Amino acid sequence: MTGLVLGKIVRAMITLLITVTLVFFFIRLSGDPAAALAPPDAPPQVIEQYRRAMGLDQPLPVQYFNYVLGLVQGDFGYSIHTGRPVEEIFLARVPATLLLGLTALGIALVLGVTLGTVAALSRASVLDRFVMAFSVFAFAMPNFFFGILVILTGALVFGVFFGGTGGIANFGQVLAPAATLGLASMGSFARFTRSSLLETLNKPFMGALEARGIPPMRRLLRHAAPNAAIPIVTMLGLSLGGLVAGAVVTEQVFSWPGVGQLLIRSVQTRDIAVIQFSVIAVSFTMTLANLVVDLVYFWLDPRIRRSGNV
Amino acid sequence: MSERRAPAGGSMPWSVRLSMGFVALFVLFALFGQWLSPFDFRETSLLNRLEPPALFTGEDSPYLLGTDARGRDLLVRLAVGAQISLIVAVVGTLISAVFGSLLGLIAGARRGFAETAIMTAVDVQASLPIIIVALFVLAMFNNSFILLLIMIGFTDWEGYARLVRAATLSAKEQGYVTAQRVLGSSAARIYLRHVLPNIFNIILVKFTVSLPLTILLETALSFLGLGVQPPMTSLGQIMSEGRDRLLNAWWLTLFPGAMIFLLALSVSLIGDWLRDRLDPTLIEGRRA
Amino acid sequence: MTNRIQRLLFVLAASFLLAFGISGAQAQEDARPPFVFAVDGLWPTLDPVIGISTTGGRVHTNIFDTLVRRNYDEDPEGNTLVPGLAESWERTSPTVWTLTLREGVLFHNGEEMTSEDVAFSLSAERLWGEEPMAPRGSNFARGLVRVEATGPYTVELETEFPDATFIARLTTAIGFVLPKAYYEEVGTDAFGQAPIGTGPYQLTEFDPSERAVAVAFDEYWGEPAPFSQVTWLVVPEFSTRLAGLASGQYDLIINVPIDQQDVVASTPGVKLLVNQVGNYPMFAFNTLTVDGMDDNPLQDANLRKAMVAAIDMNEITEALWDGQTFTPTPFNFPEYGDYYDAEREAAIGYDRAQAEAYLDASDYNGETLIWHVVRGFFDNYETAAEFMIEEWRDLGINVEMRILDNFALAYERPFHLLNMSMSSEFTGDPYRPLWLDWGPSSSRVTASHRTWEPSEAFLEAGERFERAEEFEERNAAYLDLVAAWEDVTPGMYLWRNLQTFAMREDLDWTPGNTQVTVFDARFVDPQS
Amino acid sequence: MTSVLDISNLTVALPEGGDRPFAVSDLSLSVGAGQCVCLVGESGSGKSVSAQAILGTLPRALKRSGGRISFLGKDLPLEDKAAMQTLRGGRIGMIFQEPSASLDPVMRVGAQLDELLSVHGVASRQERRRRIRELFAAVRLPDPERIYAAYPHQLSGGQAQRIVIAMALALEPALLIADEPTTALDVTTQAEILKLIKDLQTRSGAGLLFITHDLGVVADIADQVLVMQEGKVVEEGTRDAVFSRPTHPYTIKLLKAIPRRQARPEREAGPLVLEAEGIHLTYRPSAGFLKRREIVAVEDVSITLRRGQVHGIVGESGSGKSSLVRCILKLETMDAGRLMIGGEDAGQWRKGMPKPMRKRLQIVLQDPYSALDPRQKIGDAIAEAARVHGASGAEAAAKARELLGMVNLPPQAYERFPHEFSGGQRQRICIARALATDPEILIADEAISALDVSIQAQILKLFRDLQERLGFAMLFVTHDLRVASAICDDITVMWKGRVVEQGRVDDVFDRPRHDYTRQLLDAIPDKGSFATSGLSHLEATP
Repeated sequence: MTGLVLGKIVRAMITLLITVTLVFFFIRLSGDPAAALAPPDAPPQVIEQYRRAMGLDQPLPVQYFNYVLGLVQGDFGYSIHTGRPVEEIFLARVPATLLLGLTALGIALVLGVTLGTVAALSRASVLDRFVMAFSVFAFAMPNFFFGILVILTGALVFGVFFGGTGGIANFGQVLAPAATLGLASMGSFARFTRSSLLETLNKPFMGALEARGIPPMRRLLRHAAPNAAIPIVTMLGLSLGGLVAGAVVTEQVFSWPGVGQLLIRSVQTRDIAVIQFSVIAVSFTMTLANLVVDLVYFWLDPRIRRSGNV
Repeated sequence: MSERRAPAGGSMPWSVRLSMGFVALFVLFALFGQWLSPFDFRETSLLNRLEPPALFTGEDSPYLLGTDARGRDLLVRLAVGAQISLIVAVVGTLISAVFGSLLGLIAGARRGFAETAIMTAVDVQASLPIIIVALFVLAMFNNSFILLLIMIGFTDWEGYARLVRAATLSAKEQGYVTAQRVLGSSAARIYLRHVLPNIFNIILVKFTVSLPLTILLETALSFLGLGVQPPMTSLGQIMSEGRDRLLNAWWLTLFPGAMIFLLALSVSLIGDWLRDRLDPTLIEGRRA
Repeated sequence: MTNRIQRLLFVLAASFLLAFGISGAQAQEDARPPFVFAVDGLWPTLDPVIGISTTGGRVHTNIFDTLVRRNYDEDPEGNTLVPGLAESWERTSPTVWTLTLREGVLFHNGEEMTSEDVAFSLSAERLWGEEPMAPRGSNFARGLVRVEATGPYTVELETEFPDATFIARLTTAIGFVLPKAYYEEVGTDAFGQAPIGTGPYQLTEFDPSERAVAVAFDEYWGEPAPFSQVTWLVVPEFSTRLAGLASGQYDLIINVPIDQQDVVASTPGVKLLVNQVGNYPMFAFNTLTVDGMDDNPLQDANLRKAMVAAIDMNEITEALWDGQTFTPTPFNFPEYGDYYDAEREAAIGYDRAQAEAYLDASDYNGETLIWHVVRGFFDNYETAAEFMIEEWRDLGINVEMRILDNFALAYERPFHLLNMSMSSEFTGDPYRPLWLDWGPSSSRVTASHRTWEPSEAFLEAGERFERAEEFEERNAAYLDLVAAWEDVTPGMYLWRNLQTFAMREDLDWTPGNTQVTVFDARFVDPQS
Repeated sequence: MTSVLDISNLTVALPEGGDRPFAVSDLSLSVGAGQCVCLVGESGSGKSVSAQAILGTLPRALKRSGGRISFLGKDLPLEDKAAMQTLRGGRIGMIFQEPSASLDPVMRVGAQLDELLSVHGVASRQERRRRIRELFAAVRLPDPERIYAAYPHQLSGGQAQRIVIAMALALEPALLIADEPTTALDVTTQAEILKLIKDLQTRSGAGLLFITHDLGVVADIADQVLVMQEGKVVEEGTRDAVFSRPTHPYTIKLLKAIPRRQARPEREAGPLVLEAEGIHLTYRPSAGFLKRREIVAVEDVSITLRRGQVHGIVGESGSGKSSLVRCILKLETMDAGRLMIGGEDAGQWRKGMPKPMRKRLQIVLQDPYSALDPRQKIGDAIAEAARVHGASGAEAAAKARELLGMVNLPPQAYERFPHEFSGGQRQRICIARALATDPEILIADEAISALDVSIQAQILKLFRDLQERLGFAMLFVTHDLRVASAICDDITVMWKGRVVEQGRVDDVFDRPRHDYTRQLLDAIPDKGSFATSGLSHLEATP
């Protein structure tokens, strides 16, 4: 077990190293990073200054080594426009995105799993069809469009504003953007829960439990639920990427002061140090999240702990 | 009983028939819809900006579905947009499917170093959400259609690789693979002639799941301005251009939005149906 | 270095806590209302010279004061000058201006503004020396050779040659006075993030991708600020801005798309403000062969002229802007007072036949010309461009528009046409738009994305203009400059920019004909 | 003898469109206290549905359309969900076929037992603990503490079945229903479990309804026997009556299908085609980061095979018999040992086996469902085998047609897909495919164990016929001694990767030298009648 976890951690670290390397070479590949990092209308001598400051006059392997060493030591670079350390700029945005993302995930999970369960239990009924139709609808709805609809309807019909007012002043404000962001995942979770639960309910041991006189509610909650949860956890890991992507769009629509807006802003102003750090940070977070999902998976499924078949 | 069902035949629910009908209609519209309109999709008209759709107002106007803010005919733009969206979605998804499936097949068949390398690449890809990659790439390079296709094409290959690897591993346990090995068939013959056709269903179902996602991804990229670039257009782009005009030119978002939504919905429904027809345990709940 | 990791971990931990235990905003004791202005973006730094831009201008004047001000109150075009931080000014020799500063003006950190601060703000090291801290200032400070604090409240400015209008330049960004001691202590970058000025509001919070917050500065030398706090909030989506305004979250929003004006005007509780500003969207022809563009067909002036003559810009402007703005004859801008001549016509106006003649005279062979356009930077720009491209295609000229995400990408060659806008706000005469924006020291000529080489005639007329003391002489030089420019045709002006705001109905604020937004007592009716 | 369960005229309807209208039709039976009633039938005969009907747990698609079920003299309250729930697991205990599949995989075994007791009203925690300890002792589970805390996948099949039995007996039921409780188990475990069930039932005096397809098992435990075919009872009577005087042809067919020792004609020894000496195989699966486990699968195994000879390899799961086959086929690379195939030293091929050698060695696998590529017509599958080894398209097709005839399949079968065939037919196809290369050695790896009893007999006969006709050597791998005795000349008994006994079939069966062999022989169900070679009195029946 510890070996397995350790192996996972090592693999996650390798993943991260590769990402970091890719980012490095990508920036080098895209042309002169000094020119990219310097302000748009910088004269040649300023670019030369950047080149020296960045150590670009050195051979590539040395540059790469210094770059990785810098990252390890916590030197992530400075924004060209504001001169602030990039991690500071980035981390200032993390709480908002975290709040948005986790709330969205919570909404998606709770509603999705509930709807999926309802659908599975009332299989082939009108309710089932309705829930499934709703989940496909949720999935097929472009979320920026839905977001704008929500905002306009809220403001013009109900006089309530669902967008950002700067900062995250209260928890209620996160609900509309989080619901928008979580909508697609909710649809996926509902569909996935339904099929996973149906599959579990058809397993022989569920019949055996019934034959042993275990009451239906208990069978559902104590036995079907944990077994059905195992594939849902996988799904959870897979949906994180979509959630991050959706967050970029949702933050833009709702003017939510998170990482996504920072990224778009940085792309518009070509603040490469910020973009570079953001890519690495997102990759780090995703890798970490996938690691956590794997560990939860281990924890949920005792069979894997032994066979190590992951 | 592990009786496997035939891949074809059997009754089809009306929802799936409708979905297939819509997809066919969509493809026809994408291919030939331009001829429904007398205009070129780039043709602007200063005097006819934001004309409401004649189809609804009943006015005598050549703009059946109205015009956009530059006085371009929405009908022809939708046709071209549908075409481009379809190309982006199908080609993008195909790149993912072919590339990912091949790597998954290799990882499942070869194991050892090849497998480790491929699965590490899968991990790396999984840690980089497409929009982040797209933003990163676009900060560096100018956007181009090819770059967009490649980026979209390389988002979901890891999903296929995981899936196909798992399916290959389980196919390897099947007797027919052992029988082929004992017969002395070459690895290429075993995996391409026997294993691949048998896991093709799984790839197909995955394809129907990722196609709508790709369409939606293109929409999201267009919203951020990272999608198909003018003068080319796509459904996502038309919709995105119309988003500020929801209140006074609803047709600009409603029509492309409905097309995207219905296409995603139809393909999902067809995918669900396919999944139900095929062995569901092979598709879901598997993990690399 | 490890320090930074520790701090990173600390901030991360803190942000987790923050995410789940957010407290409300601080209580307002002030009787004055707070004010929220939803903008589409903020400039990354608030140093008023480095940050010269449309987006920067929305903040600067609230935090800083210029030495001299334009009186937009009485003259919509702002052509009269009134005292700012300088109480008075006097031309003490043909080349020397002496300023007398207002006394008792405090910076936000409580220190008094002195001539040292003014001298520093206009100094060579900051603006016009070899390696200036704010390089964008050099163009604005052109001609300045000496800045000296001659007493605690007097400063002398000496120019290279006699310049009757120099004082007007102190109304621009270089006229903002910065606190010397603080600036030198923290450095350029940090100052841009946490600037201190003498303005009616004192900056308390700044994150360029999110918002800027400034609170009323109680020891402001002028009339007290009408709001307790001003927040510039970045809200990129128009729909979201409108929704925020309609539901009372925002007091003012920027950039209402032209075809949304009716919608906004009919939204209850909201009113629309539309005004022209001294800014002109245009494009530059790349007339050069640098960076591998050896075959650039636009070297040929005939092709450029053909392209200009092919476009009925008036009609496009009229249609796109619904008559709210107009297309100017080159450099004939109403904000130039006496220089403005309503009767003057463009040397190359819309003339289809003439366009064909020009095209025939050129060597153009159907090559595709690339037009770099930054996404959504100017309202209606892409739309107009599409119309123009259609017109050109009719004529047989192939232009392809490439929409890019930022100026850095737009500046990357190859391009044949480059979008930009040029401001006229400066000195109240054609000095900036003609000479500074197109002259030998302009970025059009010197930057990596330069697009032309001024002609002999242009240079000659420009120097004549620069040194002329009398209006007649200047005016003649100005007309020669225009002629020289039109002879080359290195660009095309589209229209005078329009600025649109939507505002809470019960608020009384006027933007003036400037892109600068100011929320002090001059522009806001305290009753509202 | 008081009656525990009385079923009269039970009928369960199948949904419309099925191949027959009823899953169970007109079933009547009665189980007395302490009595064991066996319900015998092949797959699809309706025996499991009957059990579900009694428990009131019929799948939604099936409806009880007639008949009465009474339990302890009273009608079962089948409509009263709560009452049935109390009865299930309480007064009626149930044992299932796949023991590990009938336990929740993600809950500890102890917790599942605890839950059962708690649901059925044992409120006190200590009391439950005590009862579980008693049950563990009763089902003779070793190391109760470990097992209490174990997950189902950590138990062996036998242990898991003991847990399931413990659960069934936990509340001292009056009726015990066992649905194929030993089918998934090894022979020796099967014997133990059967004995355990029988003992516990006798001791508690509960009635036992035992459902099985294995007549051997029936012979060992039944008091009363009902034979079912397609939902109907075709034969009913006491054990002795059914076994000695079967009346229905189906019963006779089933009885005849039980594999029995065949006297094999003494044949002259052909040339040696396979010679394996001192084979070792160790698996080294990765066990997480930088760790590797070692599992010794085959240890020092030697074996020889001559032309025309059938050599049986017998062993329970985990005995290494399949690993040995994989070594011989060079699907695994052995760690040590010498392997000669048709006179060629297999050691000379570094990886795999050269193609010309492959054709000399073919295999028929256990699962006929997975052994055929579902997307390939079966004629093509057989022809492909010939083509891989150089036959032209026409030759291969002709060969395939010939082989189809040889395995008694109609020529039209050529154009069909595997899913159109039953398990037995598929196994014939697999045999045809294996023979397409004219192999010298045919390996049958549990080739009949997945089939129904009557089909088993047919396939076994086919093997025998083909082998006599074509004269290939055969390596027959099975866990079932009865099957081995029916076809093999020589036999190798494997246990934990080693050979424990090797010799002529008769020698091994009649004079076993190793304890384990004896244990295996003891475990054969219905060993009494097995000893006599063949049921002579049945042979006479038409």
